[in-house]
Amino acid sequence: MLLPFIWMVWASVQTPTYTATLTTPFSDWHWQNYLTAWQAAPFGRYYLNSIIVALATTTGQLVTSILAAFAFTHLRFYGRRILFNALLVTMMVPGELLLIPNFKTLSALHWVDHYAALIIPWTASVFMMFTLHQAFAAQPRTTYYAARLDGASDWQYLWRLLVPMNRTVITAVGILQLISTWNAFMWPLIMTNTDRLRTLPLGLLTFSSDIGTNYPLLMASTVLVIAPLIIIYLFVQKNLILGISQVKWHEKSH
Amino acid sequence: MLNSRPTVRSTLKALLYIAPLLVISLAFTFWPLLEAFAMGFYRHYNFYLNQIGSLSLANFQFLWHDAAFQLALRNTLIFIIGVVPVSIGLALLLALSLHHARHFAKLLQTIYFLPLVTSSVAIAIVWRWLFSAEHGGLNGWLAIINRTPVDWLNDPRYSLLALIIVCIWHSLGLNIILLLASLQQIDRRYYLAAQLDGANSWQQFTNVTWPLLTPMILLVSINAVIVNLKVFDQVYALFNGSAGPANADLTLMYYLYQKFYVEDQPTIAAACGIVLFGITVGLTLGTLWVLRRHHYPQRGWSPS
Amino acid sequence: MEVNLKHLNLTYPGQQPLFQNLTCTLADGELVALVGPSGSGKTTLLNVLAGILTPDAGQVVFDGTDVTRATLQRRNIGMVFQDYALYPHLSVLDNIAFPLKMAHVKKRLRYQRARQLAELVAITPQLAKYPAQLSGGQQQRVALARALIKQPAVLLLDEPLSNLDANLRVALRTMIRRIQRQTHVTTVFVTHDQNDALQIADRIIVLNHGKIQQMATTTELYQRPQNQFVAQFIGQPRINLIPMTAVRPYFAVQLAPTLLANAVTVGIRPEALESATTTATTLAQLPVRLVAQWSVGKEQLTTVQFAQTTLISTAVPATTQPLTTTLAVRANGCYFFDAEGNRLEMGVPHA
Amino acid sequence: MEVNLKHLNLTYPGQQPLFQNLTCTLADGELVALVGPSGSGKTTLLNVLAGILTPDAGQVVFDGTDVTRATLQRRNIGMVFQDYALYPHLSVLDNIAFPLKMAHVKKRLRYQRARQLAELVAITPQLAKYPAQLSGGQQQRVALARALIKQPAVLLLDEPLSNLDANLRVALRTMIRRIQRQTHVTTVFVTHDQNDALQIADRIIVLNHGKIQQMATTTELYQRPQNQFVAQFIGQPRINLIPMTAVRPYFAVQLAPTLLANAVTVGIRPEALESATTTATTLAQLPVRLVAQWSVGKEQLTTVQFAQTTLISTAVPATTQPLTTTLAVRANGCYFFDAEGNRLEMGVPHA
Amino acid sequence: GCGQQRTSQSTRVTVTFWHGMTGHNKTVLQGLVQDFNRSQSTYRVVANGQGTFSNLQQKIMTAAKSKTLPTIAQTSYTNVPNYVKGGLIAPFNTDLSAKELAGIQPAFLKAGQYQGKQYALPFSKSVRIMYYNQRLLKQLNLKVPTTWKAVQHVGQVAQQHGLTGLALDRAYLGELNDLAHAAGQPLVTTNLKVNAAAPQTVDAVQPLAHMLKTGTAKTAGADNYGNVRFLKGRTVLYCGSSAALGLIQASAPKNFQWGTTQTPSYQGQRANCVAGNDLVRFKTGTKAQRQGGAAFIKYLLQNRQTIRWATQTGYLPVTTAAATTASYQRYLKKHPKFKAAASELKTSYTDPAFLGYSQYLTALQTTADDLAVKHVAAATTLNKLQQTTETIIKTNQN
Ligand SMILES: Nc1ncnc2c1ncn2[C@@H]1O[C@H](COP(=O)(O)OP(=O)(O)OP(=O)(O)O)[C@@H](O)[C@H]1O
Ligand SMILES: Nc1ncnc2c1ncn2[C@@H]1O[C@H](COP(=O)(O)OP(=O)(O)OP(=O)(O)O)[C@@H](O)[C@H]1O
Ligand SMILES: [Mg+2]
Ligand SMILES: [Mg+2]
Repeated sequence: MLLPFIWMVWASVQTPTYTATLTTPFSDWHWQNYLTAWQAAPFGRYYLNSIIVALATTTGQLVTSILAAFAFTHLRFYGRRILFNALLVTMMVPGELLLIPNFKTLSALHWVDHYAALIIPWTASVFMMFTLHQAFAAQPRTTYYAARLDGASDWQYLWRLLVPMNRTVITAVGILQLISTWNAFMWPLIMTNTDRLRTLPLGLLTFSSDIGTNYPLLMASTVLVIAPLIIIYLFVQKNLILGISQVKWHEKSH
Repeated sequence: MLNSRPTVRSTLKALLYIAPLLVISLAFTFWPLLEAFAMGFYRHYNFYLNQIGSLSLANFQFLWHDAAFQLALRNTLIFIIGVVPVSIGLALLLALSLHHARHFAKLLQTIYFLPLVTSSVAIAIVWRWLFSAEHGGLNGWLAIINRTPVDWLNDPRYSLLALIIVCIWHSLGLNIILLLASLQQIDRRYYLAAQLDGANSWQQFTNVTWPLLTPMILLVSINAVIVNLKVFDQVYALFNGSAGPANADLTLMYYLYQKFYVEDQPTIAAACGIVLFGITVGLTLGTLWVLRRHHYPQRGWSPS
Repeated sequence: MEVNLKHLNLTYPGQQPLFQNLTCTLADGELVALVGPSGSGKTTLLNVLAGILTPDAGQVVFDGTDVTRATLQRRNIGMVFQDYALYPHLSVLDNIAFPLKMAHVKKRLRYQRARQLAELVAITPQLAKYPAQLSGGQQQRVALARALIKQPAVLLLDEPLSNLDANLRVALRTMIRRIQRQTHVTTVFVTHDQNDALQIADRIIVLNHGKIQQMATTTELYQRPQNQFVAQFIGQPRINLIPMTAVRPYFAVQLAPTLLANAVTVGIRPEALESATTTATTLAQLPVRLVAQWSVGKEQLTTVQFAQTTLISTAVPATTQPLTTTLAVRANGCYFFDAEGNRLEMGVPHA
Repeated sequence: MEVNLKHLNLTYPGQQPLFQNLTCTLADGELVALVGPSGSGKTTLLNVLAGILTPDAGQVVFDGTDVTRATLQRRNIGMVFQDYALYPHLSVLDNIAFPLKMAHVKKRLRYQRARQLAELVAITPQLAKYPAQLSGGQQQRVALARALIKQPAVLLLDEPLSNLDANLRVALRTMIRRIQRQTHVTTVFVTHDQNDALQIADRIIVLNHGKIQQMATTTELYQRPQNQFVAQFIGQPRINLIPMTAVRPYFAVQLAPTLLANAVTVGIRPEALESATTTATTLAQLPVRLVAQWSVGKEQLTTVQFAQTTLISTAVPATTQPLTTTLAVRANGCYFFDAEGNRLEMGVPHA
Repeated sequence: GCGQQRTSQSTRVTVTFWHGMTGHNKTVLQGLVQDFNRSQSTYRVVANGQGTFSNLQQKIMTAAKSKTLPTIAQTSYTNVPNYVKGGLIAPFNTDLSAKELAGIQPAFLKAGQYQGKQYALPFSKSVRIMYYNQRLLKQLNLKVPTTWKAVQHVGQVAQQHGLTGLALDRAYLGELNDLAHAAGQPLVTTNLKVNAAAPQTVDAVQPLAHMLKTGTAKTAGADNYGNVRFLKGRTVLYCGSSAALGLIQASAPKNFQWGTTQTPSYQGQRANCVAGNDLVRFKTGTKAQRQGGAAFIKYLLQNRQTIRWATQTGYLPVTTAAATTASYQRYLKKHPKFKAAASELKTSYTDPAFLGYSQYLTALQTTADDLAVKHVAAATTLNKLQQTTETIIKTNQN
């Protein structure tokens, strides 16, 4: 599992010769690759953009998905099934086809080259909604009724009880979507024209061209790109495990 | 509540909750989808001037006869069959062992997580190296079991397999995380009860884990089918912007991309998109059907 | 709050109808015990009252207002669920304080109230724990405290004490009764423990198969059961049932002709089957054969064989007397039921 | 199967120690009732027996074999969980048949067995339903049937009847007892209902704060409680406790000097507080003031005020007599406890 | 100071320029743009990199659809027919004098002409050259081959020593085309006649096909570029783009001795396909902007800029004048490895652009794969190519 990752880090401190041919023996740790890579493109700006876009997008996705999943699981309304299936179907659309029509829409809205274009279209994730739907559907009913009887509105129940009770799954999909937003390439490229709004993956373009790629620098910058994700992951990892408060039976030993 | 019927009021309220998702989906998926799909029926279409010659099924006829499309279709189906069951089975296995791991559980989890964050370009490069004929790690192992080395990426007989391996590896992390999160939610009491009832590990799996994990397995399977039917990035990255040796890894999505962005044939691409979409819907329904046969009344909410 | 249930119909999907035309009224500030065999529809009835289930037909009326379709929050109901429904991610303290939080009560105040209630249900040492770390009875008490904290208009308790030991149960039911009296909250209390019901309820509803068999005060229910089911359901040990034909020859008094004509079954409470001492209140003298005698706690139980029937008595003192003897049937504790099981009025017996 | 618990220690993480050096033995084929207040560690003890919890120290020995660390499957245990733990995805029939399925019993056979057991627990009409569609009591009965079906070596029942009405409870506990007798399975039966315990148990364990207070037969427990806790815990209504100092002047008999020296509290069971008729067995005559009298079912309850203490009696007949009277304390039902709460032997009282 | 500059900037006409340059080349280009902006005060060119060329292509397509194209963009002249059909681009004829145009290398210039108008002007141009491993040649006792025959020989000798003779890119379309051209039968002629199946073409492709079949020549496959194989030091020759010179120089191990030469000749004929990218000007934007675009391109065509571009990136100088300047010659002296490319200019040609060209390229790649991967007989696959290409040309004409 880890091999590619290790190789990536390893290659990031090599010379182009090494990575091009893989034959010359290991020479030295070229840590300066990181500095070179960092300076080769406005990575500071890219970082800022990536952070803004990824956080805004993921937050937006979480909010819209949580709301919708709640409605689909906890509310009764006309057209529930049809709407749900229709949304499900959108997961199956080949995204590449939508790029151009979407660009037209966004440029009509004058959103091209604004954060809005990078964020808003992605704040709806049917995959996330579907995942949360499955999780919310498994919640015991009585908790909902108890909360409603305790005076909680649907809204309060959703945010004060349902969401914390499903922390694990929400964290899991949250981080998955964060990753995919963070690594998004085509969309930010098409939707932005200048470096002002570009995100980290576009920075990686600096090291590849039509005639070849500078692998060590590419790898070094890739490490720079994904480092924040790993840090975030380590931060939320504890949320991926049910807390003692929710484990009904935890064995003492064995 | 529990048995209340939908009313206009409740519908309005629900729509309010769904509105954000719905509006964005309508604007950025449904609407462009119509536009893109409509293109599949245009003939003599000037893409830039948006002049439509006529409406016809000519694009589909073209696809029907196009050898490259047939190849792409075949490859995609083989690919799906190769990837989906294995990747989900493997993910389930690993998720289970992670779930039961007492030591290093966090570390192991992180290990499975890392491929997820590693960008697909980097992954492709690394795999290219692993697959490379001369120094490839894979061929090293083949050598150990006394097999002739294989030029994985340049031999049309193996390159699809290579792609399958990469995609399985790449999708593992996502599936593991989702399955793991779902495994956590299974009440431990059911396992205790089953153990007391004499169930061995396998019986616990088939009788408790599997049925209670079905909703998540369903989700993961559907997602896997959808994502893998649309496989493109991995091909593009692994084969450095080509569809493998002699198009051996040409997938439907790659075909679509090629027609759309490289060969200036957007109408054919759109037609291909429609076909791909149809296949996805079909396979998804199939998956649903297979996995949803056992439906039981839950303490929770009736799933749609 | 006066609560009216009017002509309720309810059928679970794919099942036989459960409630058919169910009607009853709970007076304002009344504590009603709801008893009935397992599966008789008690929880369902509470759910209808709470608004969790909407009846297929009929109305739920609170103080004259039809709330059949009102949302849950608007009904201001406190409820203890049969399975507690505690919030797993909140500590005991937060669980109890949750209703007040929803009512936007200040943190300090609501924790103070929560602590008071925790004290009342004797859960104080567990305040910092989470539901998963509690024993069954502790969870139940948390649920009780949570239901009580917000001073609801209607209190619905679904077997709130089933997992508690006798002493605690007595203490808590007394506490519930006290609070209920103080706050004058209309309360429905589902219980399987007749003592609970008999001790604290103003009135008792006996439910069977979704039908209200009788709704009456404690004493009336015990002394004047409407039908055979109620007579059999209330009272421990169970009432003895004997076919009329078997007992008829042994009657010491003359029964009303209508009674004789219609009575099919005779019910004799165990304490009404006494060692034979003919008094004015003796209805009959039954020749029986002693089968067994044993004591449970302070109770002396005796089983005797009468004709084909085994009877149980709690009024026979420990004895080493002959195995065959005669037992007297006390009028007060003897009922007659017709073929449908309805109780027949005995009228004044003639000696 | 003889079951030994040897020097068990157990502490929940972050809590006070629960079991400390807990030791006891269940004889082969014995039905032991485990009673104790809520939170006393009953469920925990069952979990240790089942292997769900591993003690921090000590051994669990089944028929001489140390199974402390044996897996759950190997112990061949039938268990009813306090919260049932039915498989939500299996129908009632499949839930009951599950243990047999695990034992690879043929489908036809296991369904046949399951149906038999369903019949026994009166759940037959619900066989096709899923747990979520059952009432609380129905779920409990399914859990019971599931525990019984596989003829385990040890049967652990955690309040298996708590959600059932009195009649069904009596029927089922009799059924359990019968099956237990037939199959000779060592059984631990947690219950809050003293009748359950008193009626069917061979012996009763009284647990409090993780400590075994007494393990004895029904009669012994009631008649010779080891300590004040047990005396207070067993018996409904509760035993009356009076400070020795208050009663001392009223003794009609001479008490042993050691008793007098050590006794701090006197316990008088409600049925031992009778309308004054001096007999040989009367220990003391207490002047009391009548407070209230009421009847619950067949029971006549009387509360009286004696000095600072309110006493309850079940042995005073309904009366309109003067409000102050004298009640006799029957020797059989009167206990003396020392400062630690241990019961003191009375010895033969001197008239 | 500051304020003044802002006013002067705001009065300037902004010319947007999308390009596909990355890394070092991008920096050089930015320098040129900056100098242009400093050199005058009417226009301000804003250059934005849009990723690699395929990314750029996609961006242009997308922007065209919503009419948000830049003023000028880097693209391949082969897109010209398509863009003209879409009404996207404006010719340069009105802005550049005939004299100015005449100064451009003829092969480059001709490429940008379509329907009699100059729609594209050359910018980043390269040709195919041959790289060789000096040490291996010496070891095998061989001379630098100048003909395909000699290359075949090198291949055979190398194979006997367990080496590879010739490395090719995965898309060695240039080599195929060159062979056909040298045989006098361009695959597609200017008047769109297809010669793929012509016997001379088949004959010309034969030696290469044979080398691929016997393994004396190997394509790069998933590595895409043969230089990866070449750099590993077990391959004698590599036919590749002159644009890769810089990269190879940077990646070559210290003790790696190598040189460049012209591509081999076939039957005494040498033809060299020009690759690379051009500049086009879109119709979008104001007239002033379009003029600014032209002005910028003119600026780039000046000797100084042309030479600076060529020497700093390794692309070819696009004007004849620049190529002959003393400073460029000096540069070649100092960097002899660049000589080969420069000398190719004489024999270079460009493929005609036509509607459906990209489809034709796909077909040609299929042929290349057929030969390299599937080892299909040259005649067979070229026949197929003939048919496909004819269909493509026909369907795109109506
Ligand atoms: N997982 C846990 N973590 C911490 N404390 C626990 C945990 N489980 C139980 N306890 C505590 O241990 C004590 C004994 O619990 P146990 O469940 O054995 O009680 P019990 O006798 O079964 O009570 P009940 O009659 O209410 O079911 C209780 O005080 C309880 O709060
Ligand atoms: N969701 C459901 N679907 C179908 N039948 C149901 C459902 N819920 C309850 N029932 C049935 O309705 C009947 C009444 O159930 P209810 O829960 O009201 O009983 P109860 O009186 O509370 O019993 P208990 O004392 O055992 O809790 C039962 O026979 C039960 O099986
Ligand atoms: Mg119930
Ligand atoms: Mg318990």
